[in-house]
Amino acid sequence: MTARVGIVTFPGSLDDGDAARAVRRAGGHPVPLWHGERGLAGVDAVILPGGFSYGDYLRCGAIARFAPIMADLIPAARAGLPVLGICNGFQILCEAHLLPGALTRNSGRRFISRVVRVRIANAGTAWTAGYERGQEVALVLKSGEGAYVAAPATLDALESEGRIVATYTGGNPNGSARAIAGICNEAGNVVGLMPHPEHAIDPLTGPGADGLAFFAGGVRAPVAR
Amino acid sequence: MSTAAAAGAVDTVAAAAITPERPQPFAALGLTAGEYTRIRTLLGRRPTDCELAIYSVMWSEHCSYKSSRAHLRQFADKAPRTDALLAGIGENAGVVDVGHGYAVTFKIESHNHPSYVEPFQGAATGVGGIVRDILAMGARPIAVMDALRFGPAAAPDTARVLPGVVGGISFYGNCLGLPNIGGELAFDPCYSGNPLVNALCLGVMRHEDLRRATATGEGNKVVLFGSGTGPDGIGGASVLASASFGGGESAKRPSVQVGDPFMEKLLIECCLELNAAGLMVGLQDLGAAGISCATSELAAHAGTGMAVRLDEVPLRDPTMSAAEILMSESQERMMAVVKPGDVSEFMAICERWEVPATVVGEVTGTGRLEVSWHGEQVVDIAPETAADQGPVYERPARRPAGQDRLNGDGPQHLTRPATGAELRDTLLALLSSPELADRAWVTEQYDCYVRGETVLAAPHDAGVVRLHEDSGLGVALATDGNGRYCRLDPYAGAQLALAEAYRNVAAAGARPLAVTNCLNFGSPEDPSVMWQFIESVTGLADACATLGVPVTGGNVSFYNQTGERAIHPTPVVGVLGVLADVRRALPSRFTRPGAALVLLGSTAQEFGGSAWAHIVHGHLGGHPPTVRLAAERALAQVLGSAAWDGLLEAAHDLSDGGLAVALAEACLAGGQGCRVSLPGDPFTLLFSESGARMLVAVAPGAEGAFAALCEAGGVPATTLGTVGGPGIEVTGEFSVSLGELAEAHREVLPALFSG
Amino acid sequence: MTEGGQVTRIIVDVMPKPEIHDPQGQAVARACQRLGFGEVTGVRQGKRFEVELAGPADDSALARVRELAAELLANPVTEQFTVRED
Amino acid sequence: MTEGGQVTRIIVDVMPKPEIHDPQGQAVARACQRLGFGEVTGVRQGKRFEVELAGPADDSALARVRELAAELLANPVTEQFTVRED
Ligand SMILES: Nc1ncnc2c1ncn2[C@@H]1O[C@H](COP(=O)(O)OP(=O)(O)O)[C@@H](O)[C@H]1O
Ligand SMILES: [Mg+2]
Repeated sequence: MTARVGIVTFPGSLDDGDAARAVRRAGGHPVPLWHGERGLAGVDAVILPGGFSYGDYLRCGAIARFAPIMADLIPAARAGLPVLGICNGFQILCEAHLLPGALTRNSGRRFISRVVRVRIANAGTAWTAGYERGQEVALVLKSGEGAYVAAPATLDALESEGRIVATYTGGNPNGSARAIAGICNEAGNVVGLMPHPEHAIDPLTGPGADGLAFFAGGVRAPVAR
Repeated sequence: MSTAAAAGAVDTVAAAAITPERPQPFAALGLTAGEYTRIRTLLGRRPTDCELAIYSVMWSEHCSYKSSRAHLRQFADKAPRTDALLAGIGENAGVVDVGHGYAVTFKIESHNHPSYVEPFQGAATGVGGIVRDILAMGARPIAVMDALRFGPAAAPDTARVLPGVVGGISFYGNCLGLPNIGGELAFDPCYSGNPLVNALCLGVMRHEDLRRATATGEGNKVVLFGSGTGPDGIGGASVLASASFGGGESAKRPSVQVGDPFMEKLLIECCLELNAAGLMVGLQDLGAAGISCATSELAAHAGTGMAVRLDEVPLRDPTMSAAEILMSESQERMMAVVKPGDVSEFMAICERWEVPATVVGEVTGTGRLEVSWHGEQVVDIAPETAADQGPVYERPARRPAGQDRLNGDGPQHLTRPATGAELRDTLLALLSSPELADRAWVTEQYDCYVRGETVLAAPHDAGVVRLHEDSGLGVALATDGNGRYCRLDPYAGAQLALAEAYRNVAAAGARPLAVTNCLNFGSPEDPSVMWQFIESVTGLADACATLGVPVTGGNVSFYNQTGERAIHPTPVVGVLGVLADVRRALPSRFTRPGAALVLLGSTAQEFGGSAWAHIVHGHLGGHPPTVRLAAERALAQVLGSAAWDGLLEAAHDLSDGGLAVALAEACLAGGQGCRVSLPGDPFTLLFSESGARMLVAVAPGAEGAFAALCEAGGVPATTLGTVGGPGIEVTGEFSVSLGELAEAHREVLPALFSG
Repeated sequence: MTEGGQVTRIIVDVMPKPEIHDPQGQAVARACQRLGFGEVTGVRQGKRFEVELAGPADDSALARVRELAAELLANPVTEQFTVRED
Repeated sequence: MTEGGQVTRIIVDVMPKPEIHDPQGQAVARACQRLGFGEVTGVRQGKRFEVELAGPADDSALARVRELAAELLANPVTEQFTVRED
């Protein structure tokens, strides 16, 4: 049966259409979810897409975190529902305390849009099972507030528990702590990723198709770790 | 809010009728004595403060095109016949049929002066304004471009203005989710104190979604939606306040407008949903002249009347006067005409998108624009007198005194590189000049990936976006303009700008279809500038006729000057082309070793206004390259066929810096070197800027078929060599590694602007 | 803004926690040095909010704004805040 | 931050000018309302910098930071700032 993947649209979400296309290409069925409504329509997984929810005013993701749908998403994620937050979605997951740390202004203080190479450091999450550990992939980074920060003890814990999902290779584009591009929660069902895999699903419109396996991953049944 | 006080102080229609002698500050509002008299004649009495406010903004150069209109007519009069045009000049933006039931709309507009005052917000609101123009046609905005010009790269003021402008475009465009698919960046001392910030937006719609700015249907409601109205961009109106109330009443007014891209994003989604639900009879964006413009244009276009209650307008600042509300340029607002029975559904959709919306009036059958303020009538005019019957001036024009001397001082006396080593140094000097250096520092601040439809963006010759996933239908867009060429010859310069944009679109394999333009000039009151303007418009209109591409819209920006010194005449031309299948679009970079490199077109010694003369010698004189429109057309046809037949792997047009710079760009972008031999004078072949030329990489095995195609199309083709190798090797002259080229090319803008 | 009644203004200062790396503050500090302000040894960048409330400036107003700051204005993971009357 | 010597901390508050449109503050105010803080009638959001200087906290230090604020930390067209000792 095709997996149904919910994609949440907040006011100011931009990459929701791209995420839906990526899910379709990966063989899944995208289900649009509206920020202002309750309930998750029985989906098998949820993607929080990129964009500028609420204009990124205050802090990226800070206002979206209080959207009505989050009241259902947060407990579901804690109970094991696979959730992928991409860029603004990652920021929202941090604000909602589903993931530790925060994303802050790029060290260069400018928005960066470019192709980056990323190393998959954990291929055991619900979303990265389609990769080999250590595999390098080309994705698109496009963010102004992509520098991951967390307290040193948190960073140590992420590292020792294998919860760093992806790191930048060949240069740290935004000053992220320990070159972190993505992390997951303890159970591995919630993943936050700063670069965009949904823009790397077709060589015609992106750097290649390296990102597709993220969606194939989420489309599969959630893996217990 | 002190209603009684505000109402008591307001200048009403009744009061105006009985106090004809009251002095009015028309000059401070930018109206001439003649224009003021004309208003009095039209009304048969003196205008009220509010009416004066409306005429002053509607008859401004910016809104009425009073100095340019007589000449812009040529675009319509000489336009080639085409069935593709669904809406042309006179609408918010032109609309072009591209097949499969799709139409696209695109337009370029300036925000030069605001971007000098406050670069970040000025540029940001420039993007916001042009996006609303596209939205007002009923289209979904799908891409933006930006054409930028600044003073010398190393000037302190450029370090202030450029990063702010780029940051503002990045902030606003990225936040709207519109991919930036290209643009321009140029530096010249003539733009010191007068940067040019021209923003283009592209939109797409199904034919049936086309909307026009018209208020039909007596009894229909007029709805204002989007941001609240604040005291933005009403410098002039404060004059009225102080004249009426003896000053001291009006609060401090902001010097700049601040954009809210988040509200604009909501406004876009909200408008598209309203349109899809069929809830709008008419739609208009609020740009310059705000409510004055929207109400008078909506009513004038429909030949109806409109009654507006100004006190219904939601205000950000309750101290605003009626005239200020009429003139406010607050951003992120739209006005719709809605059937009474549809209002509640309209409001529900606005609410879902959290977009404030208010009914502010009704369409009437009176033929008058009637505005009330707390029950008093403050405006009663025929809307077309404000919207369409502004003054039209035939301003004096004279060829500038120094023009002959400038044209006589050609580049032939400039020292040319003679040896291979000197040619090599010249290439590096050009590549490492801010004028031709890598633009990644700018373009990496723009999201070109969002929406997932961008096939080509910077650094390719044209931006290409897909419209329809199944068929692969898409469009290509490029903008160009060369102020130096136009300074030497504004007629030819405008044609060369068109030719280059047309060529860039052709380089992607697209069929050029339509044109937009932004005419950036000095003061129209200067006869020399007026001459430049008329020459440029005439040149562009003539070339459009020859190339068979109509002008569908554009914008004029006058008064780009510091004191007496005007900028170079700078018409920026945008060309839109169509691709039946974007999977066949050609990139501008060499990626496959072994492909044959072929130069299309013929090269003459043409160095007037060239990058070489400018960068190496600081020289501007002589004549620009010859305009060769028939050759451009033949070239575009060959490219279109070759791309469709899959004969080419890459194409890069030749422009600033000639073949040498084109080779280096295509090699650097693709990470491949090349080996070439030059059949003729190396300097001329490498650095001349003759038009109608392109560099292509032929798909291995297709050499014969491509040569035959060129022959049949009458396009000269010269095989130069092949792609591949560690750098550029010019047989018998020089070689230079990709590493050295990259270093020269890529560090320039970061070193200047990464502070 | 409001029709009559008392208006209280409360200031909320939000700063990155000291143990949190502040790349933005560091970038500003570097820019200071480049601009010739060599005596600048460090910069931290945070946010300042001016919150206007209907009602009197009493303890309960401060308590409410403290709640607001903890919930919305500051991210407790990376930021700390102070609340005071203007 | 510095090894030995005196360190002075100066606070620079940067706020949008009152007459300038502040969509960010408005968005935050709306979020407050939605979160049940109905008494919030307005929010303005600005920046707060803590600048550490080598040397004593005298008038010249304040003057230097004022210069720095005008040049780098604030945008004089849209923002206003205040400088004070911590
Ligand atoms: N240089 C030009 N070339 C062609 N059309 C122009 C030019 N300048 C203005 N126009 C047309 O005149 C009309 C009014 O222009 P403008 O005032 O910029 O539009 P808007 O009112 O939407 O801001 C538009 O249809 C525009 O396309
Ligand atoms: Mg318009």
